[in-house]
Amino acid sequence: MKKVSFSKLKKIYENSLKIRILEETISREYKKNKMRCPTHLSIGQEIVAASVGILSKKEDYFISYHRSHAHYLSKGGDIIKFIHELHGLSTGCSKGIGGSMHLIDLKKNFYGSTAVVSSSIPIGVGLALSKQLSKEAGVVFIFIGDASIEEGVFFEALNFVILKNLPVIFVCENNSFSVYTHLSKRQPRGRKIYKLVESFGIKSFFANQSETIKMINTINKVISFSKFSKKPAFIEIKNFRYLEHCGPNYDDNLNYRNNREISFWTKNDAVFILEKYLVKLDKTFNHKEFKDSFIKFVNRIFRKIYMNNKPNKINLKNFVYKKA
Amino acid sequence: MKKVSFSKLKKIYENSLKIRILEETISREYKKNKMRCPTHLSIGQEIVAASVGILSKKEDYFISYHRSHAHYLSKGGDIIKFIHELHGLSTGCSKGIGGSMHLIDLKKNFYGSTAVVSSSIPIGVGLALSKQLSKEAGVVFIFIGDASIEEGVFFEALNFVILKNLPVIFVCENNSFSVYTHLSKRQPRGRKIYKLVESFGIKSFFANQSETIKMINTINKVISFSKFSKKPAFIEIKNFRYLEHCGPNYDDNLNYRNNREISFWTKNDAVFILEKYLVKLDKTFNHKEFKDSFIKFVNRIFRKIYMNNKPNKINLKNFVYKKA
Amino acid sequence: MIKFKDSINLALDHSLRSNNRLICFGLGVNDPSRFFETTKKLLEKYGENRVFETPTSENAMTGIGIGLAINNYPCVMMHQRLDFFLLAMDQLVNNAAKWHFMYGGKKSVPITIRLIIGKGWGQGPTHSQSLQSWFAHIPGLKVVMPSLPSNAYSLLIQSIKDPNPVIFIEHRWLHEISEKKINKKKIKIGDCQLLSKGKDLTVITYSLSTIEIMNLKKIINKSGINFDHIDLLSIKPIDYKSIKKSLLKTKNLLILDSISNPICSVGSEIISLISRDKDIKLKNTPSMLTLPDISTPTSFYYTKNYYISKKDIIREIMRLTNKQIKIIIDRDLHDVPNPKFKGPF
Amino acid sequence: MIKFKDSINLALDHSLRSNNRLICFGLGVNDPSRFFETTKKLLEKYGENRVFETPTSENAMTGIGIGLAINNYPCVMMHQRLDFFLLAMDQLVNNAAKWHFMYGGKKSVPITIRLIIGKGWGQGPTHSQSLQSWFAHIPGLKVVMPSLPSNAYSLLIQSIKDPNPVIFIEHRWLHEISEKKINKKKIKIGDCQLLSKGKDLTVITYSLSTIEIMNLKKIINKSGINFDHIDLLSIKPIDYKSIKKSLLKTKNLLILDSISNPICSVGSEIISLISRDKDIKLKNTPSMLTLPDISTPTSFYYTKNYYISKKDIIREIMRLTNKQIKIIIDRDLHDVPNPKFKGPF
Ligand SMILES: Cc1ncc(C[n+]2csc(CCOP(=O)(O)OP(=O)(O)O)c2C)c(N)n1
Ligand SMILES: Cc1ncc(C[n+]2csc(CCOP(=O)(O)OP(=O)(O)O)c2C)c(N)n1
Ligand SMILES: [Mg+2]
Ligand SMILES: [Mg+2]
Repeated sequence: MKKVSFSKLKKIYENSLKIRILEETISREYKKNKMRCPTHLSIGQEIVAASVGILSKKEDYFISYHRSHAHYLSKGGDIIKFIHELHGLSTGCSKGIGGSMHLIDLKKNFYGSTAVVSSSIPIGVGLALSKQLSKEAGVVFIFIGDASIEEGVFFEALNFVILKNLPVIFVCENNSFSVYTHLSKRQPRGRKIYKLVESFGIKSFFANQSETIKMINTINKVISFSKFSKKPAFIEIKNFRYLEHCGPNYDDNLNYRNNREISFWTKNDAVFILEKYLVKLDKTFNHKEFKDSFIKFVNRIFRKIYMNNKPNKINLKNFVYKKA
Repeated sequence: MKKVSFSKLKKIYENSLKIRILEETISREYKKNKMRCPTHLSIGQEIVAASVGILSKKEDYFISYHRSHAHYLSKGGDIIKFIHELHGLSTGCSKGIGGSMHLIDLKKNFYGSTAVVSSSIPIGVGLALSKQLSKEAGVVFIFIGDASIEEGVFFEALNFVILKNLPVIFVCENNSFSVYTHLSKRQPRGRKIYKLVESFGIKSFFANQSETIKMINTINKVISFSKFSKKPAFIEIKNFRYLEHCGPNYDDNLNYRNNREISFWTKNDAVFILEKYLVKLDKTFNHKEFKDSFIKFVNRIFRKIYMNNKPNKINLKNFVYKKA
Repeated sequence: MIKFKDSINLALDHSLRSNNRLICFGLGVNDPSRFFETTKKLLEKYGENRVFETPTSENAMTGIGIGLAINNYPCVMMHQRLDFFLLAMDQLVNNAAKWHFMYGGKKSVPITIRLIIGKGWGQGPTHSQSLQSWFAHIPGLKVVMPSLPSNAYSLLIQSIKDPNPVIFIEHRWLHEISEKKINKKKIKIGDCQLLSKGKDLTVITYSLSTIEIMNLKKIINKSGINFDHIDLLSIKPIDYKSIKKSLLKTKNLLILDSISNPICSVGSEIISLISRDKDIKLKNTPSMLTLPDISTPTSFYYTKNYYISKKDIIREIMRLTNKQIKIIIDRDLHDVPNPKFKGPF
Repeated sequence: MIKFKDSINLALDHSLRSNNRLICFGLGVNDPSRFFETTKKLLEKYGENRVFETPTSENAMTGIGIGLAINNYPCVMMHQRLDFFLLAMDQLVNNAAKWHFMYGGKKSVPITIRLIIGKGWGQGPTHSQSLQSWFAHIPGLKVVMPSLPSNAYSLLIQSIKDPNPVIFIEHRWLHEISEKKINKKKIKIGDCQLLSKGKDLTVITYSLSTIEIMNLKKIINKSGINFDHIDLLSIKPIDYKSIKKSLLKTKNLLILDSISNPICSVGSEIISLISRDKDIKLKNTPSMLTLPDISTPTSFYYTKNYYISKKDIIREIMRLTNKQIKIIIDRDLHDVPNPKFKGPF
């Protein structure tokens, strides 16, 4: 198994940095009450999306759940349309109709994200079946959270994926929480999600985001496995979100999470780990310019919106049905 | 592990004989068009219910699916009310409102059977939770077919059963078919249902009905395991139905089932195997009298109905809501 | 003579032939029953990639259909009973109905969902529900309910061609209904058909109730009563223009919503529409016949007064027209569509 | 002053105290949000056996609730959004609603299902649906939709005591509504309340629309218009007697069904009931205000004309009464219930 190359690692780093900058900007700007929709930020979890985004192919599809900003962005989803979407503008990727929880960028093969837990899973499976039927290249990445495992439809979907041997890679980001509720209240103690899935007959992998480089290599391994075996695969990645479940703030004052866990994850921030690793490999590695120019780019988008936020009129009726 | 005693085996035999006689009578009489409801007969599968019925305790509950005659009868469900139910009479166990697919006998702790695949599973789990809360003795037997494994709610229920360590024993009768469709079109090849369930963290067992005595002992083992460990359990039993999926006839002229399989199972009829075994153990064992008197009893019930099938009037409205 | 079930089969065959991306799936499509004989020969002609059996996973299979549909594989999904489809309401309502809308028109969902409604032979509470009013309530869905082989043929083809999710509901008792030959004239989803004309009354029917009134037409006409018979065909969108036109003439309305429970029903919706229309003044208060607000019992005996009978219909028409109709004595068994039917489904 | 959310909390507390077999569960009941603060202190008082968090398994948990309920553990199940409950329609419709009926009255299902309807702050298509008309369509269910702290308190207690499944729907925007003190007078499920009297018009509301019209009452009354204000409280059974009594007097009807899509809605059902009643003759065609037949968009800008506004209501009342009302200029943001509200849910 070849390790992920330096240049790829660099891209992954840049990808996750972009996501973090965007999400942190949203977190800051949210308080202006201009993004008036429920918004689940990915801060702390960016590296997973960033890695899959770089290591997968353009022809692969992504489909995701409520916490989908990172997945959308890592796939190359249009950033301006994304920010406009959060502001409810008709120039948003879903014309302002979908908001943060319903993103799409078909040009980039980001097929959609939606907010009912597990609801997008079978749709991803259907996309994979369509790929199989058309003998189209690529696989479908279905992003899910740890609560997705509790919905029956996940298992129905698993069964079908294996039955038909569909080109699917499940990426399960296990951040231990569903809203404020720890896994231990929802799933049997000692369960290993990836092992459970393995027992369905699907090749399954595990990685811990705090062992960042290893995790990136494991993701790469999953993708190679899928490519060469032409079989479905599953990966569980243990990670952690920094902010509240939904919204722009920290909420650890509520004490629903273990302090040790919080400090472990903040000390083992994956973006920094990767940065340090890159610097170690190449002393000249410097991302400052990249970072500054991206921050400028993002700020300009927000500023433009605030200068002129008169949205275009649209006729909602025209979106209910497609005309024949 | 103690083997099941001769006297228990005898009771199991009688129990299964009763079920077979009743089901064969229904199959015969059905053609008179007086039992006007979809009817899923258990012929060929009786021994499972018969064994669980004898080896379980009065305080245990049963809940079942569309093919539930055997489960109802093996639990001691009222035979007259059962036959009346199939005839749509107000003297039936569900007042004629439920028919073959919706049986109940609360006096015997048969809590109900219903016809949407897997729909009764979580209800059984809720019953088990009620037992746990009230510290009531006994467990809930949840009978399911092999297609039940395909519904998401089964896995949701499994998860909850383990999470709360509920007193449940799942009995899965795997007859390889869902209506006319073989397992291989519905579940991945090579899957072992009981092993899949085991991987959820639930103690699971397997038995083949054609090895009848062994199967009975395995069922006994499951029940002992549940009793002593106070943990949930699962058993998959491989068996075979003789008649069509729904209705009174043989349908193997349709060629949806393998001839080898058909002849294997008819040659290894569990009721006969058990009979032979009992005769071997006790040359004086003779069930003729028992059989004849039961046949008479059953025929009398049918005859009585046909002599006077004017049903009582009932006001359906009174059954929609319970009065406060 | 062509039967309804054969016209469905022809429409599927035609659609699979003319669009080689069309996919059909559901429990029973390839089994010996061939989904009440409506999927006969499709497997043989189009192969298992395009016509396949599924696991008993209604919810996931609906989502999988949506995934196919948004990636340019229109599909037809089938359920032998509408009741089983209750497992898939999340996929239907939160995804299929909204996908086109919630992504600002990016992708529509060309999925047709065939649902069969059961009746009689003790189908009972869990095998006989008809929830067209639920589906009509949801923005983004279309609801089609054919009545005869010809319109079933044309409307199924149109439903499959439609770029939006269409709930296509077949009453099980229609499957054996036949017409001399199939009229392949295209019917637009949203258009009703006028099956007879008359000035005394407007009778609105759909699905099975169309047949119920057709079976009585002769005897009613003989008694000097002539009526506009509107067969809705499409529940959503509904052909309000035609309903209005007829009512402006007859000023007298009977809705035969005989396969539905009454509350928040399609019948109530039509009455609400016409009652809010200032142009329409009726001679009588509008009338509708529905099932009672009670689930379906299983018993032969207790379904007898549960279903709407010929007598109930005749009585209501006499009341609305103030004319006598020679009462018919109905000797048909109320729980079978024809004497040959022996269930079980 | 007592808020709606606190009255719910009091009713749960009261019910848990007076029936030690009552069980409460749902996502968020024991988390720091305490289910929008409606389950505060319950865990501490009654323990985790009786008040518990669940896995995200809406369908199984509903069945589990039914299992508890039929074995003499009445229960309250809660969903933070009605939309999520769509996963459990099989358990609700095929089991909860029918259990008592289909076993001939052997066991009833005393389960109360609290569903929260979202609005504003970009709840959008999948977090704002209100399907009371679906539930009302199903025989065997009761549907309760309170409007104010007092009736929420009393009706939740009654719902929990009821031996049948009750769908108890709370609009999220009611949670912060307050009354001086709680009136603990028992309200029967099925009884509406008459919140004001007048001869010009009957206004029928429920849930949030009750507040919407109350906020306008002064300005309307000032313009010399007085109306019977019927707050339904219970959607099923519905208090038809009181509706009829009022209409016999006012002969003029506005239904404010402002949280529902129009087709096969509760509003349409009421219009169907009164239109089929020969005793009732209205001066105007009956009127109802509903959302359009469109899913909810997320955008602040595009929800503005989507929801029914104060202006829409005033305009309709002017039309129906043929009187002028001094038009109000509404400076409130349309997507929050009060200026403090910042979402997200
Ligand atoms: C069917 C359903 N039930 C409940 C919810 C409410 N809800 C929104 S997000 C969420 C938590 C999901 O947790 P997880 O899948 O672990 O994702 P995370 O938020 O941790 O990224 C829940 C329960 C929902 N959206 N859909
Ligand atoms: C949700 C649902 N889908 C489909 C059906 C139709 N159906 C009735 S019985 C049955 C087969 C079930 O097979 P299995 O669980 O193996 O039980 P068996 O009939 O073999 O005893 C099916 C699919 C149903 N009743 N419910
Ligand atoms: Mg999580
Ligand atoms: Mg089977």
